[in-house]
Amino acid sequence: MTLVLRLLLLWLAIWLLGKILRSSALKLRPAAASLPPLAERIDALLPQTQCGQCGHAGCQPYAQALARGEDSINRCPPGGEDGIRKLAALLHTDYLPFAADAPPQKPKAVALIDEATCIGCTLCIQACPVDAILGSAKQMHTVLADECTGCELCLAPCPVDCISMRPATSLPADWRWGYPVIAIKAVKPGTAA
Amino acid sequence: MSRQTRLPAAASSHPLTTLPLPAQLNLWLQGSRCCVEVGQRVLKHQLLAQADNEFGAAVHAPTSGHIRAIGPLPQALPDAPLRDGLQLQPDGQDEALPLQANTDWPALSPLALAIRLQDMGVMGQHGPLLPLAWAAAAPPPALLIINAVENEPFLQADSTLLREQAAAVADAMAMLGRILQPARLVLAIQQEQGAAINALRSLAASQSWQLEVIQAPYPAGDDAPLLQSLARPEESSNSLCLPLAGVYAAGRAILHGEPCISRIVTVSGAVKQPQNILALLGSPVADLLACAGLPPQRHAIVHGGGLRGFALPDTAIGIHQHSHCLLALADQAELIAQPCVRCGDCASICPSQLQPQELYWHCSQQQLEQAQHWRLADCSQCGLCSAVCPSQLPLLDTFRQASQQLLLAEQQQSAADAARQRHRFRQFRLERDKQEKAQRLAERAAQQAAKLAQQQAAAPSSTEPAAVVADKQAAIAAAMARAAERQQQRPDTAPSASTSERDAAIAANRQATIDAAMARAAARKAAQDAAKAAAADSPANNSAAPGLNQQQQALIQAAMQRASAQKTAATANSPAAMDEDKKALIAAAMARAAAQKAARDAGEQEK
Amino acid sequence: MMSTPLIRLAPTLASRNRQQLLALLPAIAILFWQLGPQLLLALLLATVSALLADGLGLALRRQAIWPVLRQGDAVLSAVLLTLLLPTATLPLLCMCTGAAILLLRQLFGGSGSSLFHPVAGGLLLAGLWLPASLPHANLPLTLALLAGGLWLLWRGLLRWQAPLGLVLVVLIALPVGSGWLLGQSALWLLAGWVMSDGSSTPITPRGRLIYGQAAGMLCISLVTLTTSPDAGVTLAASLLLLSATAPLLDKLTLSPGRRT
Amino acid sequence: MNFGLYLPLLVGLALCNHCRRPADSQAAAQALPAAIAMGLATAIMLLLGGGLLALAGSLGIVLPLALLAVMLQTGSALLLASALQRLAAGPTMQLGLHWTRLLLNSLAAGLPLYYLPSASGPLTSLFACVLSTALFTLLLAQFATLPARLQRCALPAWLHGQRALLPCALIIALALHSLGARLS
Repeated sequence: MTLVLRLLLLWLAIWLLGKILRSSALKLRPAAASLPPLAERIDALLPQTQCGQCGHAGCQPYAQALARGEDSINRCPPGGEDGIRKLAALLHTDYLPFAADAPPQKPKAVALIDEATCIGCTLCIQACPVDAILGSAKQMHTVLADECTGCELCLAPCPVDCISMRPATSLPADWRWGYPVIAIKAVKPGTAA
Repeated sequence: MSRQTRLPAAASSHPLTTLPLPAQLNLWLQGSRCCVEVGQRVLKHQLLAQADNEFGAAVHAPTSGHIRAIGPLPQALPDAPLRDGLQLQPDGQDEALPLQANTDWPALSPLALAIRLQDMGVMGQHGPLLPLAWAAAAPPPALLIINAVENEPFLQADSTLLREQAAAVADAMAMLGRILQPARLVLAIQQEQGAAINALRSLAASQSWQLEVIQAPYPAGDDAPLLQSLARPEESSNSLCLPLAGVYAAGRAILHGEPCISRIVTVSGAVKQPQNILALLGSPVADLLACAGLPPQRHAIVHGGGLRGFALPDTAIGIHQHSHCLLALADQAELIAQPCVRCGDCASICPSQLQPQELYWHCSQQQLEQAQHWRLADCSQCGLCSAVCPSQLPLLDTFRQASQQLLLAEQQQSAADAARQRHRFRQFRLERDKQEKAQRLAERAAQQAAKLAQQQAAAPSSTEPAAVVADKQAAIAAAMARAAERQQQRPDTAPSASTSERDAAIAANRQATIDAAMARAAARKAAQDAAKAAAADSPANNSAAPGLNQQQQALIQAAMQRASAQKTAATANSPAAMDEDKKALIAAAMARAAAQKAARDAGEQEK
Repeated sequence: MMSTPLIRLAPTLASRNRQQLLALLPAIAILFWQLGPQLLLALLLATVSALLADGLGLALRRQAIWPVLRQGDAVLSAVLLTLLLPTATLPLLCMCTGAAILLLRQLFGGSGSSLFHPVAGGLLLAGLWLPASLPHANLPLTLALLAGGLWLLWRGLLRWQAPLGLVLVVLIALPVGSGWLLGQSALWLLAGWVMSDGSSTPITPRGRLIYGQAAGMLCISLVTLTTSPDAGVTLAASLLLLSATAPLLDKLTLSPGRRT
Repeated sequence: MNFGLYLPLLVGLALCNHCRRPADSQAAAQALPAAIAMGLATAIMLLLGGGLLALAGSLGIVLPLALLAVMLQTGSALLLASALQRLAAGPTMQLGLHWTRLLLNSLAAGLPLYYLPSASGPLTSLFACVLSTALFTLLLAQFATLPARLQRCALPAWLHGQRALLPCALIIALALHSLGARLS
């Protein structure tokens, strides 16, 4: 009687252990397969400004260089420190701060063409990496603000300096909820009026 | 802690008073560009700023007076950030421009209505009362809800408006119903707003709209739950919710030509006489509080309702169109947040069945991915969790901040994806242009070579040099052709088929932007002409009014052009409108890819 | 940045602790009637040692002392322990109170972080020292505690799932002979004031119910198996063991819910 | 040997098991399944050992109990380890069912069982075996889930990481000692 019970319990434990092992084996499998190539996963983390501040001709070449291990992860100012952190996590390396001589990080901006000054030379159109500037020869040009990445590559070629960078407003409301830190200060009686 | 925690019982409705003219008005130019100058005298209803973007609305002078300053001013927003504003010093004469009532309003299209409301400064939750993109694209809505529900503690502004101006609200709704042609028009109101319901009951019977009295507790009056509870399944995808104050202002603007320059504000809390005050936009918060009688003890000034409001650090800030309530709340000793004691009250009261304590932990650790896993996106930010938290943790503030961060990250990601697509397409385009050029050159060279050969055949006497030249040219042509071929053979320049739609959209978008730019230029020119004409007509000081009208008309024209351009962009998104050239291009790319694949397969087979 | 200074729909921590103390007043009155002024002395000494231990812990962790002490967690723990332990051995009471608060609350980072409830810990410590002299059945005290607990329940301050689970199990096990447990004041004290604590129990209602039931089963099976009279210490030990299971129960019962 | 000592011993053993696991994120995600798997493996080994002892008794093999117990527990551990290695090597590695750990658990949790006062009758000894393995699994699961919770506690700096589990283990051991002392 005891022996039967013991065998029954033994069988139950073995069956449960088998189930756990099988489910863990199932969990293991999809992790290894079906991931896109490393360069593409890196490219997905980059901000796609195509600004060339990293020294490569766009984000994809930089991603490929990173995938080959030929460049360091702290070369992308538009990505910010958050971007470096994400790259470090993906590449299993340590976080690297920006180099001292790196270009400064700026808040996101979009180019604006002063339509009165523009002479229609098409130089900026040729410089824009994302085709966000429209116009043709001797016609006024204009920037598609939604498509502009703020790379500033159009500033240099302009012969009449009619392009300026304006801060981008992305949300309907251009104010942010701050991070709550301290309790509210009360107004003393009488001072409010 | 039970789900049905009772909110403080609604106080009996307070009287409506009118705020005496303040000494100064601080207006917020929300998404609008100023068109007056410092020192200029403006009349009541005069246009001060016109809409600058899709989310802005025009601003009109609430009274006559002088412009004292234009520039960043603290605004009634969380943290009182500096935003574009305008200081107007009233001169007390309240001299007004004559109002021009539009009798042609039944003929307006929804889009024209939306633009006119934007120009009259009538705002809804986010930007103009009727979103321009919606008005341009959408078919008649199946369900239009006018949201007059006030179940957040202390709010009474909408109830007061309904009580005092029920007929005007009914007219405004009839106007909206006439122009927008919704299949069903509903005014939603809360069970507790008894006086307002009585005022409406008699009107609703004879009108084309229904009165819906909702009984569910607090967050049920928000737009999303309202839509969920009132919309039938087939209507849910095509319905719109509008705030009552905006609808009333829209009625005034369209039926009487009066721009939105005032609103009703509930002033309540620990003030001596809680009341509803009809105040001009831009009236300083201090004036409103003084009107209701400041409490003697220490207090905090809160902008907004009892659960979602935020503290204002400064009482000189002017009210804006979203200021429905001001509260003076007794200072509750020191609010020192204690650590979470895992009581679970926040989870049991949450109307979205979230786990606020988990969310709070992950948000405060900046683990936004985990916060997403715990459904931060489903948080309606009702503030109930903050209100029941015994540790007084700033749950609502944390969730607001984290949601905004998440939204920003999503926007950045989609912008990056779009930029990547456009960059790849540009690379593909450059490559294609190069190829075509090479091909053309090769063809031309081949033709010339053929011509030369013919000439050679005709005049055999001068064979030697000509033959050499022809040979050379033929070789060059062949080399170029080879080069062109090789370039064609190169893989990876062919875009995937999925980009086709995007390309079409890009083309349409480009066209739209060009149209818009041209329209803008035309409008500017018209405005300049008008200004010149006005200046020539009357060089004296009354040039403002006609110039203003011209300008307004030009603006309307421009806005309509803009909107129609947007519409074409929207319709051009469909693959049907894809232009033939692009189609051919994509077909060619696909054929090339197929050929390459066939070649590769053949190579493998040989192996 | 502002914090929401708006209306509060629920009492704060300090006021909760005050009301829990208020709910203990009938029990204190009954004990005073039975024991006399000795109880007051015990209460005073236990409170002082609890406050000292809490203050010491806070000072060692370099935290502000007064804002935490005024929340009243330490006082509540001291009063509970006084009602649970024999008042005759004052040094034991003071020592257990102080040690429990220092080791089980302050070591883990103060209230809210205390994984194990200090009262259960203090009772266990006392049980190790003096196994046999703990107070036994005391019907008037039990009734007074029951009244206090019901008052808390009515005020909406009692997280009732875990106590309900315990009482349910005790009632179901009546045929086995668990009826005498219902007369034990320690059972009601632990159920109403210790098991309703949030930081040492699972956070979901279902988890709390499981927690209460498991505590009941463990306690009853041990008590009926061994016929040992001190149900309080047994229950306290079971509670400590199950408090360590709370994260596991959370993991099993807590889910983000349905996405809308 | 009595339950007052045996149950705290299980706490120590569970803590040992937990601390031997690697501290990367993959291991953290698999902590609970690994804990349950180890608990089940221990149950199998103890049941197997007890069953073999009964078998040896019926076959009439006479050996000192200590020697027999060590042999049986070692044998069952090695048997299970080789079977796991043969049948599911990948998940076994993943869940940390290494043969040294199996052997340690089998000996440390199994040997005292032979000397418990309840080992007199076959039914009570089976009961004690099942209860103690259930408790051991529970303890392993506790240690697998406690670190996530301890992260949210404002622990002093010298108690961070794995060390935070020490006071918890002490308190659990104390509670189990007082519970176990009642059983004996």
